[in-house]
Amino acid sequence: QYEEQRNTTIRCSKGSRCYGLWEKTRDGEIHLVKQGCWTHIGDQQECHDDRCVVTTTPSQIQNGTYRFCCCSTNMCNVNFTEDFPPPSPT
Amino acid sequence: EKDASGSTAPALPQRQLWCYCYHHCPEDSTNNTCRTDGYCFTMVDEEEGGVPVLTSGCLGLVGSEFQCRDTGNSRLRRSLECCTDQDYCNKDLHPTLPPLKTPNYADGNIHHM
Amino acid sequence: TALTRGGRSGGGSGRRKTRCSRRQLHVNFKELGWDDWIIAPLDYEAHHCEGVCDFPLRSHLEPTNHAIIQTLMNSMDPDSSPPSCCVPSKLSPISILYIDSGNNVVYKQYEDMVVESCGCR
Amino acid sequence: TALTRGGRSGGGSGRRKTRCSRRQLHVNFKELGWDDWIIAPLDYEAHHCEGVCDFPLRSHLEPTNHAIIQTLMNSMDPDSSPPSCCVPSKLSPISILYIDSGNNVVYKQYEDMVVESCGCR
Repeated sequence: QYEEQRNTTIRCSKGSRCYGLWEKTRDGEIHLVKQGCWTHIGDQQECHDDRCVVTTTPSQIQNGTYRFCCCSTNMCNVNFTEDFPPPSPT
Repeated sequence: EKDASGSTAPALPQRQLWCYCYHHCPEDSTNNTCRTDGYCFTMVDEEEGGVPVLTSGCLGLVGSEFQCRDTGNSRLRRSLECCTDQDYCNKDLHPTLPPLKTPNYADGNIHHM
Repeated sequence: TALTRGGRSGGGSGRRKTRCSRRQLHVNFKELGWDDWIIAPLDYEAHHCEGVCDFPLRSHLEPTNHAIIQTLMNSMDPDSSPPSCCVPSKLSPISILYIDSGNNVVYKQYEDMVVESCGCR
Repeated sequence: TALTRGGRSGGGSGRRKTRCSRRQLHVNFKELGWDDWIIAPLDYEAHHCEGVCDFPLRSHLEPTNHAIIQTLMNSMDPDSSPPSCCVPSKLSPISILYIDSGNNVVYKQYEDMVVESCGCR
């Protein structure tokens, strides 16, 4: 698998996946934070997809603005889509 | 050659050997078989309640001199036999439990009131 | 008495003795209270090793000579030493994205985080 | 309640919890019934590892990341997994002279026969 980092690509080792981390501000602006190879662990569900889909509710860091996903096809971490449950009302 | 526990030093097998295994087979084993660089074994041993249980499987080459010889002084009665001459050779091993050890009165340290 | 095959649960204590094997251990970093520094993953399957290491130690448990000697000694005299212990024999890494003390986002591969296989040592 | 220093035996169960450490295990090949094939040595000190692996796992126990995570999970929920286990982390060989099946006298170095240090895994 390849993945893109500031228009560069690297080859991930066998069994690894691609990942991406973005920051999505309140007004919807999206900034790329990090991309690269993700050491794949057997049953981590979201890494099997061929698209980079954010499926888990973001952690509370940075007021929940981070978006993380990982995926299993070449260059799949160029961008992301969201599919996670809305935060429960507090 | 078949090795009863306690007598001969096992010869050095080179290839991977297939064995039958009953109970506690490796997670990835299929049809009650396993594979080893060492020996197949069959063992009969006595559970706490005195019920004899038959188990069999694979022993690695490392430590096979010790495991195949076992010790005749284990607390619970058991008999283990190893083999390596052909795949599934432990199918033809039929160990029997050693006789019960009668307490030795001859050593004189039992005092009769 | 009739010979039972392998089941080990027949008669006697009746409690089936589970032998050394890999079991589940789901680690949730949120429950550990670490979601204030770990961005991803927020949970993972670490597995763990549990169960009896009794004689004879099978080949897939990759026992050392010492583990075999200790197991034999324990079967002769349980007070001399405990049986050998069921522990990870092969581990693998996971990747973690976290915030460091300087508030930077860091990608790191943490070694030995997931049990791949168990053995008696 | 008064703060006690390190002894761990103060109050509560009162039983001093001995931590993971190297203990004695004297192996006598004659008692094992092996003096019919082993010429020398007829006994040796193998040591063994025993004791509790509790939080925090000290550096001399060289814990893996998995052992640390498992210890934390156990302290959070003892049913989730057992604590990590005290096992040999470094072993050394001994030499043995024995009679082989062809009745030859053989000298062999057996690896991993003596515990040099213990760790939590």
